[in-house]
Amino acid sequence: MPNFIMSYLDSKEALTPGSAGSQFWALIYVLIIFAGVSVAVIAMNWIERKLLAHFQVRLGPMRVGPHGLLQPIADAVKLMIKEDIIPAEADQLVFWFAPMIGLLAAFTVYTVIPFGPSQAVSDMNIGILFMLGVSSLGVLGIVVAGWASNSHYPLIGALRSSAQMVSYEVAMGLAVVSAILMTSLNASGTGTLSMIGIVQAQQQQGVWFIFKFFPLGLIAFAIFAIAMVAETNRAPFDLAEAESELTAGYHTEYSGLRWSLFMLAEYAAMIAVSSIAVTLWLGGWMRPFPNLLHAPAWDFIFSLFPGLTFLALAAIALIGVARMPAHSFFRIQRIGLAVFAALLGFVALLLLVIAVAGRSADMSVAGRFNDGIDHVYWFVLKVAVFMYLFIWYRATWPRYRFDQLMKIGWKVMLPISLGVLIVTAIVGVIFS
Amino acid sequence: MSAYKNDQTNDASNRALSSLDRSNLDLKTPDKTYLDSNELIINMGPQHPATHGVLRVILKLDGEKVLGTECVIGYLHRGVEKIAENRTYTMFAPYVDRMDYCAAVSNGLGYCEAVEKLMNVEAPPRAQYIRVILTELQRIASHQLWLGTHALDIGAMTPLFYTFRDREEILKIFEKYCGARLTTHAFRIGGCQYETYAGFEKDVKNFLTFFAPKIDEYEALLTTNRIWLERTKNVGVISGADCIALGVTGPVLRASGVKWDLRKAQPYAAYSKFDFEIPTGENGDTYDRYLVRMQEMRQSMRIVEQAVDAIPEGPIMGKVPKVIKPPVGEIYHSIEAPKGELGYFIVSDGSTQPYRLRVRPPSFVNLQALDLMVRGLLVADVIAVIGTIDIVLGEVDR
Amino acid sequence: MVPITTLHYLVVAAALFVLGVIGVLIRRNVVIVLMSIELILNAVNLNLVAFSRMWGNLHGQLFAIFIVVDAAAEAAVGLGILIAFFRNKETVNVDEIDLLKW
Amino acid sequence: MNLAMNSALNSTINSGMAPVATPWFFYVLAGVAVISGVLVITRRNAVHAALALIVTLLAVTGLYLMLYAPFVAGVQIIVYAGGIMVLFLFVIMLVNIDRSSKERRFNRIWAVGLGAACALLALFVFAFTKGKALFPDRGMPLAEGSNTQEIAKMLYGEAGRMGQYTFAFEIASLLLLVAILGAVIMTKKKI
Amino acid sequence: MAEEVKSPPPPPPPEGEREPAAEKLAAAASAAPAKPAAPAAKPAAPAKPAGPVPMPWTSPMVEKYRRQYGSGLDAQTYLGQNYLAVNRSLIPDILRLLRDEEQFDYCVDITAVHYPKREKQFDVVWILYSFPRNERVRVKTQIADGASIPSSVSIWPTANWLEREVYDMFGITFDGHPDLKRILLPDGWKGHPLRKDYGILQQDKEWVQINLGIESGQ
Repeated sequence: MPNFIMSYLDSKEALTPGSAGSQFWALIYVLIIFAGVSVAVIAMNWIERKLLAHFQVRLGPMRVGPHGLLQPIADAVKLMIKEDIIPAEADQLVFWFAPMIGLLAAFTVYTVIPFGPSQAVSDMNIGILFMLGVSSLGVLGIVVAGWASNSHYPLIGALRSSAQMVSYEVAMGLAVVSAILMTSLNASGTGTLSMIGIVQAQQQQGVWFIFKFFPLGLIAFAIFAIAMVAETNRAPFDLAEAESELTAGYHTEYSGLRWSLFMLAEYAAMIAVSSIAVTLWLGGWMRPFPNLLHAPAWDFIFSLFPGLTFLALAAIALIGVARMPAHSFFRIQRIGLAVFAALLGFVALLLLVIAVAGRSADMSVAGRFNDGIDHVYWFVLKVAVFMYLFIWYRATWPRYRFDQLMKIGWKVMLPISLGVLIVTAIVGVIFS
Repeated sequence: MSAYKNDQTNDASNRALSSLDRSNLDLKTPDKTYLDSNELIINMGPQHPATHGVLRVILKLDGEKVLGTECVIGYLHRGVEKIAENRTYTMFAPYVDRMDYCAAVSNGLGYCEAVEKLMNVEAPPRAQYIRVILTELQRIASHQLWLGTHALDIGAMTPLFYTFRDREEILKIFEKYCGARLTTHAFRIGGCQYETYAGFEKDVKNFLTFFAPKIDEYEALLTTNRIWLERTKNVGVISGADCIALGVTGPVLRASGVKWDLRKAQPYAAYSKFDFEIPTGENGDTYDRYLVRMQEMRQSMRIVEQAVDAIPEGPIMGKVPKVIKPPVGEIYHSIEAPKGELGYFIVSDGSTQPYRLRVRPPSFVNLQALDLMVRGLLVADVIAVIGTIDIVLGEVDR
Repeated sequence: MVPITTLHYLVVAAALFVLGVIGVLIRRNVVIVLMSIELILNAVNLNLVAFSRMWGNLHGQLFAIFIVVDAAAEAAVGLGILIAFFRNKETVNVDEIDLLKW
Repeated sequence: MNLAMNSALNSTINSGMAPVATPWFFYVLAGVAVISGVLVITRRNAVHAALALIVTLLAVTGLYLMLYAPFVAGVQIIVYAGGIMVLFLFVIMLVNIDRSSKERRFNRIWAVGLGAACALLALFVFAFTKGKALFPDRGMPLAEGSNTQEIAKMLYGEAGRMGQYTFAFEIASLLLLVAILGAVIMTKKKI
Repeated sequence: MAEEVKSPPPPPPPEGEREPAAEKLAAAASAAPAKPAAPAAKPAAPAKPAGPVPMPWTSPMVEKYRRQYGSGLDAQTYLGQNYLAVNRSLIPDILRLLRDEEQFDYCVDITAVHYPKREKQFDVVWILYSFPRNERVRVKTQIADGASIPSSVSIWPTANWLEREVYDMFGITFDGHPDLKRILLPDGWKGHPLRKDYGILQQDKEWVQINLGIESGQ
């Protein structure tokens, strides 16, 4: 095999492909992440509809595929073949590429998200700064889309959502800074902005930053968790898209593929900010209690989790097969769900085999592969919790009014995050 | 300050105009923009997701602050009162169901009782009990529908589905009783057309036991929800005196602290026989109206419970002739519909058709208070207030 | 290919700088004039960072950061003036900003 | 644009301390920066100009990354592209652009301005051609990996000592505060 | 009973009072023997012998007003519901007094009835309610077609839309109404649908053709 492929795999130290200088593997990682995020967004579409439906005593999509599993694909096909309407009075060029700005910003962020100590495209020195900066570029797409539509509701929606995103970015940034401060509580006294460095700092200090200096980390995390909902324009801060007031906000005039790009960007941004939260406060890729339960046996037990999760999913799908009415109308659906269950079961088996094979935890390929799966699994699991929260919020809460939203952003969140930052600095100096 | 500002602005725009002339442009008036517009006229509706039908509200805004409103109604006008003059009393009964289609049973009760009063007959006790049961169930259903849509306007999606799920149980009872779910036409002049079906009492009791925890469920979602409180507290405040002056009745009036309910004040049907309370609010804001309606559902359940337990045996139709020909005269009869005082003013000329039938619609009169309630609030509050008045455009426009 | 030297960066910076100057001098729209000023500041930043690279120390980068701070302040105040001006005169043309008061 | 930037970054790290080994990136970024810079000053529509300026800023960000200045690049993105330009777009939408787009684009003395700018350009060209020898081909080594830490040390000082620029930093914060106050007071109708 | 009610009314003074208000019709009105109040309860058709009949309504309040306004006002009760039939000229005073002195603080409804065959074609009806007394009263007056009547918006703000609706449906104008225009029907509508001479199938063809683009007019 060519050297540029193997050299990265054979290297003894765990580096991201970017840091290791392997452009080939960086490209592969970019493609994997691009595909993975796209699939995740499509899956999120189904999960959100399903979950919301179950929150609201409905069934949700049930017709396209077993339990509506193929619904997102049907939706995607529908959106793709729909006419791409550009209003006559709109600014054609800007209208055309406005969705791309948001999408580009949302996806670029993923280059520095560490799914594992070496499972990232690149380990930037300014990782978190880069993430915040690039994700704030998403506002541009929204503002420009609302402006280019040349219509009232989109313009008001765009102004609202960008005002909202800009003001919540402040509190968000300050909360992030207080987490970064915590990374500097080591012997050398220097912190890091690198995403991987932040997780490693948590590893070294033996505590997730959410529990560091007990209420402080939690408060900063809470501020970030609220601000990120506002930042992504989700309920209860979805004023820009409040259908009872502004029909659909900045993307009122969009249709078809271009509209779906906005959706893609929104969900990608949701996953991205959740990833920041996970990285900064919830220990990133680390499994629970890596410092308490550090025996190799525990490593092995925890490495079984991915396989077991898929096994559980397969079991749920099988239960679904069993519960389907025994009517010929459901035959194809039953077969489809059974195949899906088998697929999940196969993945589960594969993961379990890898877990067993990579048990030795040396630097063999299987071992590294196993570690990688472990890291990605725990990271994705934590992100999934946030995704669930996003949906839960949406099902539970009414919507804020715009002045209340701004009041909370500037008069509540900002002072609290400033206070937390100051107190964290003081406590950090005293206790280090 | 503002006058000074306007002068300045005019002066400035004049200057801007003259300078424009210098540069040979054919722009005569300076365009208005968001920032500079001291007053902005925005048209909300008639096609707007949050105006509960075809209500059109013209808003005069300063930024997002509402300076004044004007309601434009009549998009759903069907001329119910004119139709009444050309139908016999019996034929017209189904039409009243179409006014407040969310509370058809209440409309029918008011109409039948008005005609009965005009003819000086009375429905037998069993019929009256059935009427009370169905009307109170209808009140619950109407309030459920209100709660769901109101919460949806404010952004809470889930209560809508909960309330519709539970409203379904009431509609099932209606369907079993008279075959229709929405526009029931359950009552006839002189009593009820249908005897209760076998198991009616059981169904109603089952519903009561089913529904009691559901109200708690709604309240768990909303009553102490911080965002709900922020969106509804001190929003759309109206005092009791203003309510009376504007003729506002129903839960809106009671939420402003006036303990007045036609079921107690001037009991009709069998209401004097039941023990229930009139919930009132204190501040007259959207939140109090929400609380009052929630309490009313509970009180309605109490009434239904007592009525089902005490329902007497006997005939269900009073002694009314086949052809209904009330004597010459006129009558005003009103009942406490879910939305307020629903009155029928009927003038009879002794023929089989009403000479003049006037409906006093609660939604129509209550909607007048919108302007007073939303002044100085924000656009988003207008939506909340429209929801809290609980209008049905079928009744507003008739 | 010719290796990229500091001079290359300086040429780019000079080009951006001249573009910014042209913008300031010939455009009528205040917003675009302000944007041209941002262009000039960026050109200067690029120079500073290029020199920082050339001399191998960080002073240039620090100056660049200070200039970014300055640019933010300038944008805020400049746009504030613009809005106040627009509210009174309903124009955004530099030509018409010829009074010292309004 | 961003992807290109990342690749530029990767290659920067890739090539260690040597000057960036891919001049190609430099030419692309420089070309993009200059072309969109031209668009900034020629576009009639202010929103288009603003978008062009954003492209310029991002291209310049890429150049910063090639110059081993990741922190400046980050600041550039977060402050310029994310903050200042959004502010610009806001203001463009608030003030009326419909009218200004119908007016003349350039002022009456545009020829003079252009002439002056050309003179300036000539000066630059002269200076660069004369002083070409002054610029070394290779830059001095600059630690990219700890760039942020180094900048922090210069700004805030280290181990109890005040940094070289601490005072300037404080002044800058004061400047920002004044700017905030000024902007608020100027734009608010009534305080 | 009915005769007893009828017997006191026909007093000339209210007739005279009415004249300046509606000059055109005054001549016709004075020509016919005035039956100001009582017939209101007995519209077109003759009363059946059986069934309830209106009774005089006696109460301290009525006595007081009768003393004050004499025969311009007639109080009756029918099926337990009280009403005052009042001369048009007394309307603003009576309404105001009812609110201020008798605590009828809630104007339930304002409506009208059209009797095309009668001299004074319209009955205008105020349905009032008193919260403190828990009592309803109807106030009625007769006015001729084309005549106007003082608005009661200054007494009860709720009268605003109610009077607009009466105007919309009957064409009765209210003097002093702040914004008297059509409320349920479109602004350009011709005719007033609740008049008896407006057939139920009659549409405003012109309006429909122009505004809805339906050629047949319906």
